This record gives sequence, C-alpha cells and structure tokens, in this order.
Amino acid sequence: MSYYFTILSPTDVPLFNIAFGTSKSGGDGIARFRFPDTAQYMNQFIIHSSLDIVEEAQWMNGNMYLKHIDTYPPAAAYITAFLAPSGARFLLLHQPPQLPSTTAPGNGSSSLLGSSFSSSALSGGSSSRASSSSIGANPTSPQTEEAVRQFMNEVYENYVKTMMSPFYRQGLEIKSPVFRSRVTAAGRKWL
Amino acid sequence: MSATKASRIGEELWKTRIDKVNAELVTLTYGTIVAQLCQDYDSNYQEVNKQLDKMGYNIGMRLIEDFLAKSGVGRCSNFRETADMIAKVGFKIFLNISPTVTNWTSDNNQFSLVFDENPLADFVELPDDGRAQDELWFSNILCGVLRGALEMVQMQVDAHFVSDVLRGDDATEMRVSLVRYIEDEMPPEEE
Amino acid sequence: MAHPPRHSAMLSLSNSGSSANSDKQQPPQQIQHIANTGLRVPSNRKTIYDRHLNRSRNAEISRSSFAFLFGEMVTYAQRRVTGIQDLEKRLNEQGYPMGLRLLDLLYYRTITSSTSSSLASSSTSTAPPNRPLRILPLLHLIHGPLWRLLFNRPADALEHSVSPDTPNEYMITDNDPLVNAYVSVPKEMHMLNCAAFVAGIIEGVCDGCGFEAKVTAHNQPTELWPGRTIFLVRFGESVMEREKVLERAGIK
Amino acid sequence: MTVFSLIIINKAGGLVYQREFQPGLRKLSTNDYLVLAGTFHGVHAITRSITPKLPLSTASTAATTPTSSNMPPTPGIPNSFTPGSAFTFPNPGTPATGLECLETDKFRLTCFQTLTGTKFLLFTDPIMGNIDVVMKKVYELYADYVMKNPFYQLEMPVRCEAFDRHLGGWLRGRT
Repeated sequence: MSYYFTILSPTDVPLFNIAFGTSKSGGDGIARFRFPDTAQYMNQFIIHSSLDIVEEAQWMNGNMYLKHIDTYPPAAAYITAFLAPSGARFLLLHQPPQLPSTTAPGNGSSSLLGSSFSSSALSGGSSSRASSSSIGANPTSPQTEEAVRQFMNEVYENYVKTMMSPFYRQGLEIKSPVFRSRVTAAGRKWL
Repeated sequence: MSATKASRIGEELWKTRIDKVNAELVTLTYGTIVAQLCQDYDSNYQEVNKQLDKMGYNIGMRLIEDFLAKSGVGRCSNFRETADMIAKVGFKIFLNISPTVTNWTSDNNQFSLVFDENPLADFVELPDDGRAQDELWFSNILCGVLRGALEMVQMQVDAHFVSDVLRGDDATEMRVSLVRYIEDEMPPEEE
Repeated sequence: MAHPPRHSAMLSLSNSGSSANSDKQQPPQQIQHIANTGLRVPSNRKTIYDRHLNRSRNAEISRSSFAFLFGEMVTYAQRRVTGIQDLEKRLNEQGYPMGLRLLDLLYYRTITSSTSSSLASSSTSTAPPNRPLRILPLLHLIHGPLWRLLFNRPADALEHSVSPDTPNEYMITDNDPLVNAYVSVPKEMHMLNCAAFVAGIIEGVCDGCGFEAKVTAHNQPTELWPGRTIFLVRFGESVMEREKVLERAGIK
Repeated sequence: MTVFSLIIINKAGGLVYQREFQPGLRKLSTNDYLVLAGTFHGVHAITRSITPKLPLSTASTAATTPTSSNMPPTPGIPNSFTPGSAFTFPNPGTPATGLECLETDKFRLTCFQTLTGTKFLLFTDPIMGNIDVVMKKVYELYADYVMKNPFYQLEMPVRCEAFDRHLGGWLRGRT
C-alpha cells in the first residue's frame, strides 16, 4: 500500500506533501505507485479532483475526520480526509499494490451527497479486490478507519504545534524538517 | 535580605496579592507583538530588538510603581539584594518564574539571570531564514523593562541577552550590569 | 455551495521526495529552492514539536503583565496611525492571527482531553466535538470555550439582532472586558474601544471556521458596567446563503 | 474616618492630581494648588536635608560597611561617603524620608513618597487611624489605573476616568 499525503490551505494552496509506503506487515515504508514516473503529478491530480467532495462533505459532516470521501477507480486508489477547524485540509491518498489483472470495482467515485446521507462514509461500491485485513485494502474497514484516524490526529497535533508559533502565518508552506520527520514517523506507526 | 527570603516574599505575594490571567493569553499576545514588529520593520531584526527594548523601557518605568505598590518592599541596600529582588520577587509576581542569579563579577556590579522557563517564548520557533537565529533576541522586551524600572529607582543599568534557547543555545541568559546610581531627581524623559 | 477563492495551480512544491526512505536520513535532493538547513537546536534537541500542547493549559501569569503588554501594543499602534478607525483596524489585525491559533488549540485540547467536554454546547456526543456548521454553534463556541480559554469565564450575553433587515448581525456582550480593565480612553476619543483586539480574535475564529465575518467592538456602558462592550459580528452574504441551504438540508 | 482630599505630586514637584472627597471644603484655585504642590515639594526636600548626621562612632554600628554599601546617596545631600568624613545618618540602612506628617487641630496631612519620587498627600481628620492602609490602597489604585493606562503620559496631569471611579468608590465605601 502506497500513500501520498498533502496539506492544503483553506484556499487549496499546498502547504506540505509527502509520499511513503506502508510499514505494516513487513512493508519497508517506500512508496511504489502504479505509474512511478508520473506519480507525483498523478497523485496531485487525484487529490485535486476530490476537492469538490471535500467542499460539500465539509458542510454536511461536522467531524474533523471525514474518513473515506472519494475513490479513484482507474488507479484503484481512494482518499481519506481530515479538516482542521482553522480551515486546513489533510488529504491522504491510498494506493493498493498492483494486483495482477484485477478489474476496477463497479461504480465510480460516488460522491457523498449522491448516496443518501448516512453516518458511515461510503456504504456503496464494496471493492471486488481481495479483501485482506491489511490496513488500507478495504477503505471502510474499521481497522483502516481507525489507523487513518490515529495518523491524522498525530499529524494534526504536529500541525497545531507548527501553527502556534507567532512566526507562522496561515498559508505559509511548512518547511520544517522536524515536522516532516514527525509525519513520516506517524505514517510508519499507524499505516 | 537573602535570596531565600526574597523567594519566600515572592511566593507569598504571588499566592495572596496578584490577580492572575491565563498564561497563554500573554504568550500569544507577546508573540503577536513581535511578529507585528518583524512585519513592520520587514525582518530587520536589529531594529526589532531596539523597538522591543524601547517598548520594555516604557513598560518598566510604569511597572516599577506596580511592583512597589504590590510588594511594599523598601530600598535595596546593595546591588546583590537588587538582583535577588528582581529575580525572586519581580519576575515571580509578573511572570510567575524565578530565574537564577549567577555569574557575579568580583566588583558585585554585574550578574546574569538564567531563565530555565520563559513564558514569553512558549510555542515559539524562530523563522528559518538563516538570519533570525543570529540577529533576533525574541524576549528583548525584558531587558527594556529592567532598564526602565531600575532607572526609576535611581539605578542606571544595562541589560542584554547573551544566549537564548530559541537560537539553539542551551540556556537563556541575560547579562545585567550596574552603570551608576543616578544622583539628580530629574525625571527621565519617556523614550 | 459557496467556494472560497480556489487556486487551481497544480502542486508547485518541489520538495516532495518521490520516496521517503524511512531508515536512512534522506539526502535533501531538492533542486530548485535551497534545502532548509533547519534551525539550530539546543543540545537536548528540544523543538516546539517536543513541547506538549497542553503543558501550559492551566498556567497562570499576572494580570498586570497582560495589562502592560496590551497597553504598549495600543501605544505602539497609536504612534503609527491617524484616527480611531485606523487604530481599531490595527488592533483587529493583531488579534486576528491569534483567533486561528486558539481555534486549533481549542479543538486539539478536546480531542486529547479524556473528559472531552463538548465544545459546541448544542452537541452532547462525547465524540470529538463537531466543527461548527451553522452560525449558532459557532457563536456558542466563541461565547463559551473561546472566552473561557482567554478570560477564564464565558461571555455575558449572546443575541441575534432583532431588526429584520440585518439578519446577519449577532452580538456577543462582555460586561467587563479584561483588555479594557485599566484603559481610560480620553474624552476626545470616546468612540474608541481597544477591545477591537478581541474583535480581531473573534474574526479570526469565524473566518477559520469558514464563516467570513466582520467583527467590531462598541462601548455600551451602564451604571453597573462602565466598561461594558458589545462585539457586533456581521456575517458575509455567502455565509447567509449557505445557512439557508444547510437549513433546508436539516443540518443543525 | 473622613478623608478630605488627595494631592499627587510628580517627582519634579509638579501637581498631577488633586481631588476633594468631602462636600463643603474651601476650594483653592488650580493655581494655588500648583503653588501648594511646588512649595510642599521644596519643604519636603529641605526636611530631608536637615536630617541630623551623627559622628560615625556614636551611630549604631551599621551592618553595611561603607565600602560595600553602594546605597544611593540621598539626593541633595553632600555625598556622605567622601573619605575622611566620619558622619552618617542615624540609621544608614534606611534613607532619610523627609516630611511625613503635618498636623493642625482640624486636619492631618500625611505624605507618602514612593521610591520613584512620586508624593501622595492625604488630608484627613486628625483622629483618623490606619492612614497607611488608605495610603497603600491609593498607591495600588494609582499603579493599576494610572500606570497601566496607555493614554496616560508619565509625569503629566492624571485624567484617568477609571482612577477617579475606583478611588471614589473605594473611599466612599470606607467613610
């Protein structure tokens, strides 16, 4: 499972991003995206395509952790979101490893609003991929949601620490190497 | 008046005579002031240091009256007693900290205040612009406060920071030296 | 749904390493912008990331220190402006960034505190508090938890303007604002209210939550409360539009 | 227990505050108050300078030896540390305060000078007790509502509404 995590300002200006692989079940933490050479732009594209859903979900669901909000079938990837109250958006792209000849699951990215609004994020479109209990394979499995929640909370704690310094103005790119190592550590710990 | 007696007075006054507010309100307010100065003087840190010292001087000339009114202490008989009064009573009743007095010079006219905690610098990380950590003294207002307050009780002193944990040093230390006792009673003009 | 101004620019950051190898320190191979050498840290390697956010939660400092600092902030601002509006605007701008910080600090504290007292008084669930989706929960957040964090007590009143042509106006009242406790504004400047600083904090919180608003502080002295101040919160058109949509969608 | 009026004099001898607290007191013109303040300031300085100095041998052996006691010499007094002079104040530990109290059969004037040189003059009826409690409270109110008021300029006349209000409220509450 490979991850691409990004923090966007309330006006979608990118503040931080990082790519890493799962460390669970023997993972070495290195990202291996489907299309390695265009991975960076591909991931950004997928993230940006889900911003409309985040925009709507933001006013429908009062939680900070919005869980699984969108799926990008062509890359069998899906996105989970977390909203900081001060407007910053944490978006995590999950891309399962390349399984031989699996067909992408049925329906496309059903927006949250499309299906009747229910408390669990996405009830439809259970993926036909081999459902394994490993983190991330099944977007709505309790282990995945819990793991991503812990990851997001830990990143949020470090984001608040960055924000509390009087010299950090909202919308400033977060360049601190310590912040980056903290996010990496959180990824290694939970994902 | 020994240092322990001064600390007892400080503790007693803090418990019984001082109205208190949430420390974070002061921390964030001070942070806003410094950030605003850095913006107004577009990161000319020498100028920001000067402005902070001037602001502190203006505060010190007023704060001494509050200190005397609340503590009711009499005139110190020598500079060593003044140092304990500053560290164990002054800083205690205003910032609820007690810096250590150390590094006396043989002529008893110079000492250091070492701060193991500094509420003004809580949450703070200096800008990573390759200059701030060499030029900015974040808590410089405290030097001005000492200078202004002591000038009102006929002691001309010089106060400046020699190290700060925000700059990556291991301790925050301020050097205070007695320049002279002021003879005439003429009021110092407000800078 | 109203969208804040959007940048469609693709991610321009260049410091995203394609692979973050967790064990060895990844050599900074960013090309364009100079890699940050990072800040010097004391030998105990302590940074703001090692400082627990709740450490100073109940810490106290003398009220005089705040009064002197705030007084100097006003004096400094006064020297750089002409006129009361400018002075209030500057004080507002100094409070604004504090509003954003306090907002996140407040929410962080309720996620981690075991007794996650619900922030928005309307929601009773013990789950982490909800981000305010409507104006009322937002104002409750300000009137209660934010005021308690700043001033150790809730604000004194929260009202909706009665006149039909200003449905977007709400009022938060503080009978004795801490910031004005020792301030005596000269007669010739009687329109000035230095609590514009607190108005800036409120504005930061509103904008942070996505409720774009203008907040101003107004003197409303009474015999009992000579320092009584009304914070007038005026929400933008886009907020009122959204309120209607969410009302229909049954979001409380 | 009646407080008649309060006068505050800045360190240069200028009148910065004057207020009556009892109705029916004879009013002085503002100019007279200015003269009163300046004169009092002069008299006060004189009373400090005429504090008798005793030969060192008879003075109580002060704890502070002359060399290390860099106590500030009281202004206006010839520096008593000049080598060879063996005179010192009766109690070298505490500086001479100058005029503290002035009494007639109708009123008592108590003067409290702060270490910063500001003088508070309190006119009360002669039999009133615990004047120092009142004086300390006035000094605290001054430190709070004058010193912490950003619109007050140091050494200038005090026109702080909050100071008037709290002073009046506190004194009224006590009479």
